[in-house]
Amino acid sequence: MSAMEAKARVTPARHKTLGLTDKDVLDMYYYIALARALDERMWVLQRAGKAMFVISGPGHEGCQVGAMWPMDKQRDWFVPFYRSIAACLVKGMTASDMLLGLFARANDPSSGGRQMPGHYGHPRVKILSTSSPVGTQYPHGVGIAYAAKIRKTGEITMVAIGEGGTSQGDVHEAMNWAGIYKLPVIFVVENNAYAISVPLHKQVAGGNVAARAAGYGFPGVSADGSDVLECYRVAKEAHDRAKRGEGPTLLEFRVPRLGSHSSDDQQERYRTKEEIQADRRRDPLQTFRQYLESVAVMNEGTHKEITDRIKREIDEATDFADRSPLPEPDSGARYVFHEGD
Amino acid sequence: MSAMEAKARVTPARHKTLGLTDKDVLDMYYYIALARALDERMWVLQRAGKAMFVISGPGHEGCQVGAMWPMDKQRDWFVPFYRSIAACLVKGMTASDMLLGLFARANDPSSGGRQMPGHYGHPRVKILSTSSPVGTQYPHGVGIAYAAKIRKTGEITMVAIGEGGTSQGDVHEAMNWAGIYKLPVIFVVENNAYAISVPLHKQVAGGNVAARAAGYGFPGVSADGSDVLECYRVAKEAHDRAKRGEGPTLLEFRVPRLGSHSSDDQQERYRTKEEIQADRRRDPLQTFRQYLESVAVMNEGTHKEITDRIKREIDEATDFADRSPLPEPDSGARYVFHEGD
Amino acid sequence: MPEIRYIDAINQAHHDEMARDERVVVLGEDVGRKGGVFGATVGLIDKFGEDRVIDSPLAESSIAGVAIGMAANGLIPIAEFQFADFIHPAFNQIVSEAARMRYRSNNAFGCPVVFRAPFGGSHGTALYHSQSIESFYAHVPGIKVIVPSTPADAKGMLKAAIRDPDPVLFLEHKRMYRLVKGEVPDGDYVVPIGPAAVRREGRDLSVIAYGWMLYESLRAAEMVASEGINAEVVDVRTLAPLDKDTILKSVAKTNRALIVYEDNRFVGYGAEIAAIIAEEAFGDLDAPVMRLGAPQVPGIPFSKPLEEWFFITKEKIADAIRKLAAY
Amino acid sequence: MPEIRYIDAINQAHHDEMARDERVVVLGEDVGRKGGVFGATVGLIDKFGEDRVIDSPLAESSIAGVAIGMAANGLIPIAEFQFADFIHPAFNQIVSEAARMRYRSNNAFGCPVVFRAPFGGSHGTALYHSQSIESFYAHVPGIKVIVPSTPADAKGMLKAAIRDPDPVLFLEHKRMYRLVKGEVPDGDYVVPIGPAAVRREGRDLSVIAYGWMLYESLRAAEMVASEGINAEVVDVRTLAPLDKDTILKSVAKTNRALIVYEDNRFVGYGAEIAAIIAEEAFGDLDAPVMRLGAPQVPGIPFSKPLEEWFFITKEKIADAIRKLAAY
Ligand SMILES: Cc1ncc(C[n+]2csc(CCOP(=O)(O)OP(=O)(O)O)c2C)c(N)n1
Ligand SMILES: Cc1ncc(C[n+]2csc(CCOP(=O)(O)OP(=O)(O)O)c2C)c(N)n1
Ligand SMILES: [Mg+2]
Ligand SMILES: [Mg+2]
Repeated sequence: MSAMEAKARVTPARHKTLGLTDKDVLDMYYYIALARALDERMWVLQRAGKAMFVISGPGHEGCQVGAMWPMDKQRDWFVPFYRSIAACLVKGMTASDMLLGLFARANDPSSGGRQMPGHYGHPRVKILSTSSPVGTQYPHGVGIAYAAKIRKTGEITMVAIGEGGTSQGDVHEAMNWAGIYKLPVIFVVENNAYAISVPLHKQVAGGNVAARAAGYGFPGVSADGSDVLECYRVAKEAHDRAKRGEGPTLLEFRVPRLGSHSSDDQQERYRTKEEIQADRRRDPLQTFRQYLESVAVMNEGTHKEITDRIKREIDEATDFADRSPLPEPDSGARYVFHEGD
Repeated sequence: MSAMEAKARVTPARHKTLGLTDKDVLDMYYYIALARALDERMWVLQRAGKAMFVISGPGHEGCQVGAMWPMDKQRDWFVPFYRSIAACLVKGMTASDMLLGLFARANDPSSGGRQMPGHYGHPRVKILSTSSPVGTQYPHGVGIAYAAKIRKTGEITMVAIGEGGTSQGDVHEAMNWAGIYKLPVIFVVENNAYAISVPLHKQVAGGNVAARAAGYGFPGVSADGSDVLECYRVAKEAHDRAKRGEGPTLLEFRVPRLGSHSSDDQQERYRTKEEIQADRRRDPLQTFRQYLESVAVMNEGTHKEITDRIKREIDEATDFADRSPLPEPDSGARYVFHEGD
Repeated sequence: MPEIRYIDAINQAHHDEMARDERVVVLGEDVGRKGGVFGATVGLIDKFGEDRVIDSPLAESSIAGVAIGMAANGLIPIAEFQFADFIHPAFNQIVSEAARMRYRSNNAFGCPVVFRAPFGGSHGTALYHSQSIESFYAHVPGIKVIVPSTPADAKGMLKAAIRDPDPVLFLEHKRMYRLVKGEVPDGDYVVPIGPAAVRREGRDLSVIAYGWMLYESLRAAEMVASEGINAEVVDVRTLAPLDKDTILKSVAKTNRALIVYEDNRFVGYGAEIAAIIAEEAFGDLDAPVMRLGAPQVPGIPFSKPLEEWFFITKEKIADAIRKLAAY
Repeated sequence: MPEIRYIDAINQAHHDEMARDERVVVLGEDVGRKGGVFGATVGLIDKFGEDRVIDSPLAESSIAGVAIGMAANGLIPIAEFQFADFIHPAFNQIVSEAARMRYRSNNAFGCPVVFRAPFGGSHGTALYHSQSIESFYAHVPGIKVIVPSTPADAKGMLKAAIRDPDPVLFLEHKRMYRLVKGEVPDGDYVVPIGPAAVRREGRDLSVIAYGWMLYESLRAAEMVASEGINAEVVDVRTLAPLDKDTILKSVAKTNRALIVYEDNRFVGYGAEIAAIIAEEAFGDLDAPVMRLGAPQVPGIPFSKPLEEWFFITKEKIADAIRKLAAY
């Protein structure tokens, strides 16, 4: 027994006090690592010319997994944005689903290859189809939550955006509706301090997104997005609040942006080396791994098992997606309107 | 010397401690009373079939005069909304200007009769032309203030809206810009607790407009809009702040709505008699008059003088506006674009 | 069959459909206690409660956006815009979201929302309470645009719109609300989205119109009838998808076409009808396809003389008919 | 004269005009340090500072609205929308405010703002980075809409737009940025807003196009030339106000017209050109006015086969030319 393991036995592990089992946190780690590995694979495929475009979420995975964890995979709704890979995986999309989107195949569940990669949606696991215009999803999340309230379904809705997106009028309008009608919705803002090249101080007056919530009469919490358990904790509270009919919560997760905005961007043009370096030290994958090792839930062996499993899954998914058919050209004309049952 | 006058001699009058002279407050009263009388005249003219439509601001005059008082009539900018009669009068529009608009005459300075009554604008006294869509003026106010900052003109901009208008995305976007760039702009919200028929609790999540400002990192103040001197005080502070380069302030004035939304509305359909009655007791014209009498700045005589002067001015203005020409039909084709100098 | 006003037909359709299907909800500014500024939603809140008749915040983008979300989660929202002029803040939500939800999700999600808006000019409606907005939306694939002109159509087409699985922009010309009366079938009925209607048979030329212009055109047709000009008048009713067959059939008969629309002429909706006739009825035409649209100014000015200068009246239409007939 | 890329011409016009007139400012997302996602504003922030090159919050409605306010107070803002698809949230500000400021104030206030937006489809631009938005705005009186197609025009017309006392929507087809190169006059020059240009003389038919469709049309004209069809190609350049004389003159010569546009066909901009030709050149026409526009789907799908299905290519244009020539 190492000194670290000994210590872990003495003070109860943080995740236990939050009601999470060892299996839970290992599963959480799996999703974070899966999202990261998928992410890396997508960039490799893009550089190899197998994909036109990548937009992904390295650095955002920890808060996404933490925030999504309390949500019911079947009952609850999620309205994502383009960085929501990890959140969508937890909600029920698979690595294949993601890569079918990347390769724009006919069987891509998000859009049948009609949308750019990163535009998630999945009716079976209640992930609303998303578009590119930043901000429009916030009123959608509110509408879904409003319907849940009217129809008394008990569904909770989570909707995600970046801090840049909070500048949009739609985001304000949505929060105002939700506050007035105490809707069961959780507003997530993943604050990576940049909107493409525009830094936080030119984007968010006051500098603190969570502080906006008070103006709408509901709680706003700003959490360290690299602390997965803290993200889980505040999301669980928000989820419970919503369930109790007490209305919305705004969760701001301060996360690092571990890459450029997208495959069309070069962050070196507007960020210093030091800053990029500093972000790397906040990598949730690493901090969570350290935590799990520190409480002896994970060791070299379990880590390798998870990593191998993920590699296998992604290889298979890549293969499957690659072998999947492209859409028929003429199918482009379909589904402008409902076509009858 | 009456007991009241005696008392007034003992504790210095509130307006004095605010640096306002007796003449100042009498002038302020004049504008409040002028706006009210104009308002009443407009309704009379509308009922007599001389005007198609009236939208006015009974109950809002006190806060408008108080808020506009610190502004420089020549240097500063004002971006009004349709209830801003009193504010526009203080800024430099005249009773005739208002009635030319009501009668839609060719020499209406706001629009040459092209817009509905209540859509103020006046280039000479730096009142920006306004439109009907609620909320659009907020970004305009910010743009004017931004230009003032860039051009270093020292101009302060005040922009006004109702509490219903704060639900618009544009209002949020504008406050965010102003907060980021610490612009010399004063955001006024005249909260009369109704947007046509929609009550405050269905409009403003949290119920407190001023509380929104904290989320943008600048001060928000909620003041009793029937207390003219208090409105002046907070506006003066906001003005000084802006002048010092410290950025925007949000001023919420809680005012009574002493009439229906407009001549097309009947508030009895959605408000109780008691509520309408209660609003009447908050009439700023009455409360300010009581104050002025209590500090012996005004008495029956001076009051009558002011009232008579106003009546004369409005009669003359009505006459003048009535005798003014309607636009030439073909002039409707003009000024879609600049026509050369 | 009882005679009712256009606005009553709209109101009845709401009452009927909300009673028929509990998924139907109404949201918009002042739709509750006030019953809407034109009275379209009068009585609903008493019958169906605040959960289904929602006085929204003053925020059109989210009126549309919230409706889209509601529709994704099992409701059928009718979103009222107080005036068509104020639908503009919702342009992004309607064009980028509502109209694209089904297409972009490859049929996984639909968007059964009815967007209602009073449009068009009446006396004193001025620059910002009078706009014609149909060309903006008729251009957008994925949303249907309808402009019923009779109480019977208004009621039957609003029901059709509510039952339609896709987004529908339902435009009501505000001048018709109280002026236009007509018989309405008893009981439940639907007027399908799509087919145009020939409102007046004629053989000399075809006048194609919708909304209030239909009425001005019908009057103009009467004016010129005494001069021996026999005009056919077609009510387009559904702007998207357009029933071009009815139009082409009319032109094949009359060999002349005049398209009348209240909106600004340039790149207005009438341009599409003219272009279709020009291309597909080329062999039938004895005269150029003519259009009568509003002057190229940003809106209807308020002052009476300017307003009259702007409006397309039966007299102006009659002049255009005479010109076309004489070609 | 040096050969430069389209994007460089845009960039040069910014540099020139900002140096020439200190009232000119630029605002938009990522226009500062990054120089815009396409590079249109590269180098400006170093030369003119953060006061005049403003990295705006991610909020298009207020990008337009703040620009309008700035213009009212003595500046000449160039507002960049990152993609034309994302101008939609600003629809209300542009249509209700910018385009109406002068008219509604009876000439008391103007609105000298240039709204720039990269539009149109290129490879992989998909549903939301590819839209054609010209018909929405060309319909609106009070704003000018221009679509220059050569580097010389891009530079000269952007300068003209900046010096114009009224709002101008300046559309740049993103496929041209790096692909289209051309000579640009030395020194200060302006290409006036308004006049169309005949880019290829011909006598058999007129192809009328703008943006990227101009290039596909020119190539199509070359393709059919060997078959003995001699097509004239007109570059519209300014969509509003439209130079209809140049178009009508061309049709008077060729007696046949094909209008090509990348936007959805229905109620697209080409409908207006078709309607004008049909009405004003009726006597000249030997064949129906034909239009080639995009399929009626909400946007360009991403997947390669779908994208190809959607795009209007020189081959599709050549087919349309052959059909028209054979009529
Ligand atoms: C309405 C709209 N405007 C602009 C864009 C282009 N755009 C895409 S992502 C982005 C930045 C978003 O920043 P943020 O919300 O902070 O999210 P992040 O990418 O940093 O996670 C921009 C400007 C867009 N997609 N939609
Ligand atoms: C964008 C827009 N939507 C709707 C309207 C119709 N409308 C005019 S005033 C008004 C209510 C405004 O309420 P508030 O902002 O509280 O101001 P108040 O009239 O109470 O002073 C509404 C809904 C409008 N003018 N613009
Ligand atoms: Mg960000
Ligand atoms: Mg109010």
